[in-house]
Amino acid sequence: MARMTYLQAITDGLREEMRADERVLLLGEDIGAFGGAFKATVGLQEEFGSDRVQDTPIAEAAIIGTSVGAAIAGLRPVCEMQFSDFVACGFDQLVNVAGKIHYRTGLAAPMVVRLPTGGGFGGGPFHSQNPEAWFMHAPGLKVVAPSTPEDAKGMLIGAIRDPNPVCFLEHKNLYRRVKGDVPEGTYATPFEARIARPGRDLTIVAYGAMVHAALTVAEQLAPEADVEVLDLRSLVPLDEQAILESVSRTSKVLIVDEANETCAAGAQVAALIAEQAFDQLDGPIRRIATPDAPIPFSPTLEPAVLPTPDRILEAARELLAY
Amino acid sequence: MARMTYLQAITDGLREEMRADERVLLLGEDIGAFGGAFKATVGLQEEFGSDRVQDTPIAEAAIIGTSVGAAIAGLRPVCEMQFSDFVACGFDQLVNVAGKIHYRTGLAAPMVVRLPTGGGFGGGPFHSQNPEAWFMHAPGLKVVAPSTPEDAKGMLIGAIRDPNPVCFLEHKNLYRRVKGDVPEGTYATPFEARIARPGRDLTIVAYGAMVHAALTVAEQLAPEADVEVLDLRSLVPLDEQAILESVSRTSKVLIVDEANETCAAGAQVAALIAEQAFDQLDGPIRRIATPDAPIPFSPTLEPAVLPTPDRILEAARELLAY
Amino acid sequence: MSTATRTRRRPEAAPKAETADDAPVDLLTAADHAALHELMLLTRAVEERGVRLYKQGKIPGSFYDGRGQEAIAVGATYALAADDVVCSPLIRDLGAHLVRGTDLVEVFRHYLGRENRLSRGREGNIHFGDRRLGVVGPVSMLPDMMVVAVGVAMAFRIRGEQRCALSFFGDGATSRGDWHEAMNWASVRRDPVVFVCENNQLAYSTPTSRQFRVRPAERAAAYAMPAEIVDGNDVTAVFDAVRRARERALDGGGPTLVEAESMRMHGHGAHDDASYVTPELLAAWADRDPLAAHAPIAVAHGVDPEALLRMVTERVDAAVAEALSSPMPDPAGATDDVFCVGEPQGLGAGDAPWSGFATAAIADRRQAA
Amino acid sequence: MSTATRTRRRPEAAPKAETADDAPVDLLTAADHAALHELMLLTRAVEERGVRLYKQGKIPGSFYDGRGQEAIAVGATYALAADDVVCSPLIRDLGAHLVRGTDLVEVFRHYLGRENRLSRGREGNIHFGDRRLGVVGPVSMLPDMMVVAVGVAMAFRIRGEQRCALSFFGDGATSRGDWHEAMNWASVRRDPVVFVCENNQLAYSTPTSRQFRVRPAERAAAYAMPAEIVDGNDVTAVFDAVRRARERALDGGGPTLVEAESMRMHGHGAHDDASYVTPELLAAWADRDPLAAHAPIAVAHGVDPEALLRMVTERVDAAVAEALSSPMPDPAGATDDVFCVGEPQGLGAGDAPWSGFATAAIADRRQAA
Ligand SMILES: Cc1ncc(C[n+]2csc(CCOP(=O)(O)OP(=O)(O)O)c2C)c(N)n1
Ligand SMILES: Cc1ncc(C[n+]2csc(CCOP(=O)(O)OP(=O)(O)O)c2C)c(N)n1
Ligand SMILES: [Mg+2]
Ligand SMILES: [Mg+2]
Repeated sequence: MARMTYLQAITDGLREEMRADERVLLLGEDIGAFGGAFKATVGLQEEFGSDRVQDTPIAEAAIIGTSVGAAIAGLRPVCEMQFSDFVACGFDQLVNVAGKIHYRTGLAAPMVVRLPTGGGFGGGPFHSQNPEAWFMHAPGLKVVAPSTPEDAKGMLIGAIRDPNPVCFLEHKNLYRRVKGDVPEGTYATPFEARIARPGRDLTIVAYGAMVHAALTVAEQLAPEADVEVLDLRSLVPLDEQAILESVSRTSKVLIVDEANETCAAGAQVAALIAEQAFDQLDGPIRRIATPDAPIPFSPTLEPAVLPTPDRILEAARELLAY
Repeated sequence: MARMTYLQAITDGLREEMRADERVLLLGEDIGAFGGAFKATVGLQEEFGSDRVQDTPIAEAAIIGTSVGAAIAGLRPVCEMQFSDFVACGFDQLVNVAGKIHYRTGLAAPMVVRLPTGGGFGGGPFHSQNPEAWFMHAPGLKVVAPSTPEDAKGMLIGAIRDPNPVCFLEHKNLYRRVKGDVPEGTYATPFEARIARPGRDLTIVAYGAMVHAALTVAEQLAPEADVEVLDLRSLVPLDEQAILESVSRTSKVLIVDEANETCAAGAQVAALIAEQAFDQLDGPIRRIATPDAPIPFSPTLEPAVLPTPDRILEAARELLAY
Repeated sequence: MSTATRTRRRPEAAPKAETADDAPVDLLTAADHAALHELMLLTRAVEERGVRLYKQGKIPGSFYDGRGQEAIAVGATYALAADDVVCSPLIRDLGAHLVRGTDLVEVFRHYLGRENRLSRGREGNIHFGDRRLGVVGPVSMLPDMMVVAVGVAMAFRIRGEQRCALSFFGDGATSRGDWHEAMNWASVRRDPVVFVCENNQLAYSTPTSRQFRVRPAERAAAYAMPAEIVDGNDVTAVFDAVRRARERALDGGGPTLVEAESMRMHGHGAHDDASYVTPELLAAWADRDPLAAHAPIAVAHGVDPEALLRMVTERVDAAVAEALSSPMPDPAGATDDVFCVGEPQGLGAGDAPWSGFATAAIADRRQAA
Repeated sequence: MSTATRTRRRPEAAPKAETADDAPVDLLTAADHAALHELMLLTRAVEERGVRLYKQGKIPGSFYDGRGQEAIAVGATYALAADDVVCSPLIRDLGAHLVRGTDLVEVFRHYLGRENRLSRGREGNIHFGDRRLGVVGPVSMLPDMMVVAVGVAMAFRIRGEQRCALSFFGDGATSRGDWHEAMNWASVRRDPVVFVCENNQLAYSTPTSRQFRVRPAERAAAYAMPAEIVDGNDVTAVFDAVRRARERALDGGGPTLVEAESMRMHGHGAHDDASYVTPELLAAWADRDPLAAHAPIAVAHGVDPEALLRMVTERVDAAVAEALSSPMPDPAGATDDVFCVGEPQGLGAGDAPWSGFATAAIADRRQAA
C-alpha cells in the first residue's frame, strides 16, 4: 500500500499494467515527453518508448478510430482525450465503430478512452463537461467513473483488461484533491457499485466527484440521520441490484449527478427505481444535478449550477422530513 | 385542408415557409435535383434554385457548422442528415458550436437539423437509430418529434421560425404510412404536448412513431380500460405540466420510447414523474423501450427489440391490474 | 524489420516494379488470370442474383451492388497476402470478400437475413466481413473504416510484422473529415496501409464536381503520400498498383493512395434508377466493361470464360438454394453479444490466391533447406 | 455582383497587388503605421497584464497569450472592412479584437469573470467576441470555427454582399477533420473566406513534425486554393497578404489560405513553462520580435513608440482598475439565456481603421457627386 493522489493512482495503474502486458499502448495529444495536460502519463514514454506512448496529432476521431484498429489487431490501446469535452469530435468513431463492432461482426475492441471530466475550477463551457450519459445511451460501450485512488487504479486496470471499449471517466477535481491508500502491483476492480458509507434512513446515489460531496453531506447529517452513500463506480454495466437493495433498506433516495440534468445517468437510476422499487419507496425520488446549461466560467456562476453540498444537504433534509 | 402523408406534409412545410421567408435555405446530401434519399425535398431546387436548395459534399460536420455560420449571418438554414444516424459525424458542431453559442456569445443560431430516424424496415444498426436523447442531454438544443402530418408541417415551420437550433426528428416509418389532413399555407405549431386520446385509467406517454403504437394499444384496451395517450411532440422543451397533469388524472403511467432504453427520453420523463408526481401514483412507472443493443437487421430480430404493440399491451395490462 | 522476414513475403519471381511502366502482366500466371476472371464473374453473378432476390422481396432492407466496378475489389484484394487485413470492403466491394474466400452460402444467408456466421442476421446488405479471413466488416459512416485501417496498420508496424491493411473508399467519402485524419495520420506515422479510392464518378446522385475540385490521387501530395491513378476497369492494372503499394508499405515506405477510375453502372442502390445519369455516359462506360476487357486476356491464357460462367452460375444457384432453406435467426438472441465476454476473437488469415505468394513460399523453403 | 459595388470597397489608392513582390508598404500611411504599432503594443500590454493578473490569482481558470505573434492577428484584421466578420480569433489573437475596437474594460472584466457585455461571465480566457463589432467568439474545439466561417461567407455569397469572413487557426488544428471539411467546402463553393494559419511551430508541446508532413500552405493545392506563406512577424506582410486574399474573395475568387510563420514565445498557457522548447530557438525568434521589427518603420513614419507605449500602458492601467472594481455576475442569472427568446441579435460592424477604406469612401462620395 502506498498513499497516492487519484492522479498518481492513474499513472501507477497505467505503468503497472504496461509492465504486465506488452500489448498495452497509450495514445493522446501531448502525453509523451510532456506527460499529458494533467501529467497523468508522466515518465511513461521514458520507460516504454514512443511506440507505446504516442503523441498524436490533434485528431480525436483518429485517436479513437486507430485505437479500434489497434484493438482488433490484438493490442490494448488506452487513449486520452485531453479534456473529455473533446470526445465530441470523435463521437462517431466511439459510438458507431467501437460500440457496435462486437455485436455486428464478432470482433472485439478492447480499448479504453480516458476522459478527464467535470467542473469546479473555472474551466468554462468546454473544459467542464460530463459526457457519460451520451455513452450510456450508446450500446456496446462500458462506462465507469471511480471516485477513490484505489478504485481509479483498479478500475483502470479492469478497463484495460475488459474485452470491450470502456469510457473511463476521471474527474479532474479529484486528481490532486483526493488521496488514499493504493495497493501495489496490478489488480482489477470489478465494475460494480460500492457502499461508500452504510446507512438506514436515506440512500444518496452518486459517482465520481459527487461521491465526496455526498459523503460530506452524510457526515453533516450524522447527528440527525443515518445516510447511506452508494458509489455507483460503474454506469454501464449499472449495478441495478446494489441500487435496488440499498433503496429497499432505506426507502428514500436522492440521486446526485454533476452532469446536465436531462437524460443524465441520474435520470436512468431514477427511472430504474421508479419501475422496480416503487413499493419500497417512502417518498419521491429526488435528484440533484446541473441544470441544463453550459458550465459557466465565472466564480460566482459556476457554483450556482454545480451540485454543491449545500444543495444536496437541503434536498436530503427535505426527503428525510417527507 | 389537404390530405397528405407525413412526408408530403414535410415537403409542404418546407415549400410554404421558403415562399414566405426568403432567408430559408436547405442543405443536404442529394437533396437537390434528386430530391433527397426520402424525396422530402422533391421539386424544391426547381422552384428555389441551387443556392436555396444545396447539394452538399458528404460532410456532416460542415453541413451543421456552415448552417451555424449562415444562421448567425442572418439566414434560416434547414439541413438534412441523409439518415439521422449520420448526425454522429457532426455531433461536435451541433452540441458544442450550435447549442452553446447563444449562452456564450449572445448570438443566436436559428437553424433546423432534419433527422430521419427510427427502425422497422430492415435498416440495420446504421439506418435505424433514434438519437434524440443525446441532444436532450446537450443544453441549448431544442428537440421535437411530431407524430402526425399536421404536426410535422406545423412544427417544422415552428422550428424554422424558432431562434434556436432545433433537432427535428421525422420518423421514417411515418413518412408514407401515416396520412392526415393538413392545413394550407403556413402555421407554426407550438412545442407542447398534445393529448392524442383522452382517458382516465392509465397514461401512455409517447412521441413520434410510438404514438401510433400507443393509440393502437389504447383501442385494443378500450373494452376493458380508458387509456390516455399523451403525444409529447416536443422533448426540449419538455411539456412537464402536461405530463404531470395527465398522470395526476390517471395515477398510472407507461412510457414508450423507441430509442435504446438507458438514459433515453423515457428515462427523463420517468424521473420527472417520480420526483414531482410521486403522491399521485398508484403503481410503478413502467417503461417500454428498445433494449440497449444496436438495431438488428433481420426480420426476426428487429421486431424482437423494437417496442411492439404487443409488448406495450402486456405492460399496460399489468399496470392496469396493479 | 529484418531483411529475412521481408524476403519471405516477396515473391522471387516478382522483380520490384516501382513504376506503372513495368509490365505487370508478367506477374500473373495463367492460373491467376483464370482466378481473376472467375472472381469477377462470381462477383457479378452474386450481385445480379442479389438484386433479383431484393426485387422479389426476399432480401429485406436495401441492396447495393458494384456493377461495372468488379475489377477494383478483385484486383486490389488479389494482391494481398494471407495475413494482410481488408479493413474494409465497402458497398461496391463484394469481390474483396470473394477473393478472401468468404463462403457463398453465408453471403446469401447474410443478405437474406438468415442465421449466418458473418453477421448472425444483425447486419444486412454489404455490411459484413469474415473476421476469420482477415476481413473487417464496414460501418455505414463513410469513410470511418479508413481510420480503423490505419490503426490495424499501426499495430502491424509496432509489432514489426510484415503485413499491411487495405482500405477502400469512394470519391464522395473523401469530403469527410475522417478521410483527412486517416490520410494525415498514416502518412506522419508511415503506417503500412494501402488506400484504394473507387472513383466511380458519383456519390449517390452527386457528381464529383460538386464534391471536390482536386481529384483524390492528386490530393495525396498534401500528405506527402505516393499516389497513382489506374484504370479501375483493368483488373491487372489495379492488381499491380496495389501489389506495389503493398511492397512499399512492407518496406517501411508508409501508405499509398491508389485511385481507381471507374463508373457506377447501376443506381446507388437497388431502389435507385439513377435517372440523373445520361444514357450516353453509361453506354461509353459499358464499352469498357471490366469483364469484357479481361476476357480476351483470360482466353489468351487458356481460360474458357463460358465454362467459368456456367460453373459460377451453378455455384451461385446452389448457394442461393441452400441459403433460402436456412433458418431465420432466433429472436431470443437479438440482444446477445452487445458486449464481448471472455477472450476477444481476432482476425484470421484469408485466401491469398496470387501465385506470387506460392512462389515466395517455395523460395523460402528452398532457402531454409 | 455588380462592378459598382465592388469598386466601392476597393480603395482607389490601392492598386491591385496580386503577388507578394508588390510593395505593400505603399498602401499603409503614416497613420496606419501608428495604428498598427499601437495595436501591437496594446495587444502585448493587455496580455502581459493578463498573465500577471492570472499569476496573482485574480484571473480564474487558465490564461493564454500570443506573445511573439501579435503581428498576425493585428495585421490580418487590419485588412478587413467594417462589415466583414472575424469568425473567429483564437487564443493567440487578442489583436483581432483590438483592431475591431473591442472595449478594453470589457476584455478585462471578461478575463476576471466579472459581469461584462462580451460573455456575461459565462466564458473565460480568450473565449469571447463582440458580436456588435462583427466578431464571433470561438469555441475550444479546434478548428470548428473555420467551418462556421465558411457558413458566414456562404451567406454573404448567396445574398450577393461584398463582404468576407476571416478565420484563424493554428498549425496543430490542421490535423482535424473539420479543417479538411472547411477547406474543401469553401473551395468547391468559392465562398468569400480568408483562412489565416498561425504556424507557431508548436501545438501545445508537440512540434509540427509530429502533426503533419506537408505544411499547411502547400496543402492548399489539394483544394485548388490559392495560398501564400508570409513572415508572421512582419505586420505589413500579413496585412498585405490578407488584403489581397480579401480582394480575391470579394471578386468571386473564393477562399485563400495565408500561412503566417511565427513562434509561440510563451508556454501554451500561463501554466506551462514550455521547457520542451530550447532556449536557442527562443533566442533566435526573439531577434525577430514583431514589435521590434516594426518599430523602425513606425519611427520612419513619424511615430514615437515610447510615447505610444506610455499611452497604451495608461489605457491598460485604467481599464484594469475599472474592471477590478466591477461587480461579479449575479448567480441568479447563471442559467439564463440557454435559449434565445425573440428576434436573434446579429453581427454588427467593427472598426476598420485602415486608411484604404476611408480613401475608398471618399472616392465613392466623389463618384456619387
Ligand atoms: C457519413 C455518411 N454520410 C452519408 C452517408 C449516406 N451515403 C451512403 S453511400 C453515399 C454516397 C457515397 O459516395 P462514394 O463515397 O462516392 O461511394 P459510392 O457509393 O460511389 O461507391 C452516401 C451519401 C454515409 N454512408 N455516411
Ligand atoms: C479538438 C481539440 N482537441 C484538443 C484541444 C486542446 N488544445 C487546445 S490548444 C491545443 C494546441 C493547438 O495547437 P495549434 O493549433 O498549433 O494552436 P496554438 O496553440 O499553437 O496557437 C490543444 C491540443 C482542443 N482545443 N481542441
Ligand atoms: Mg462514388
Ligand atoms: Mg501552433
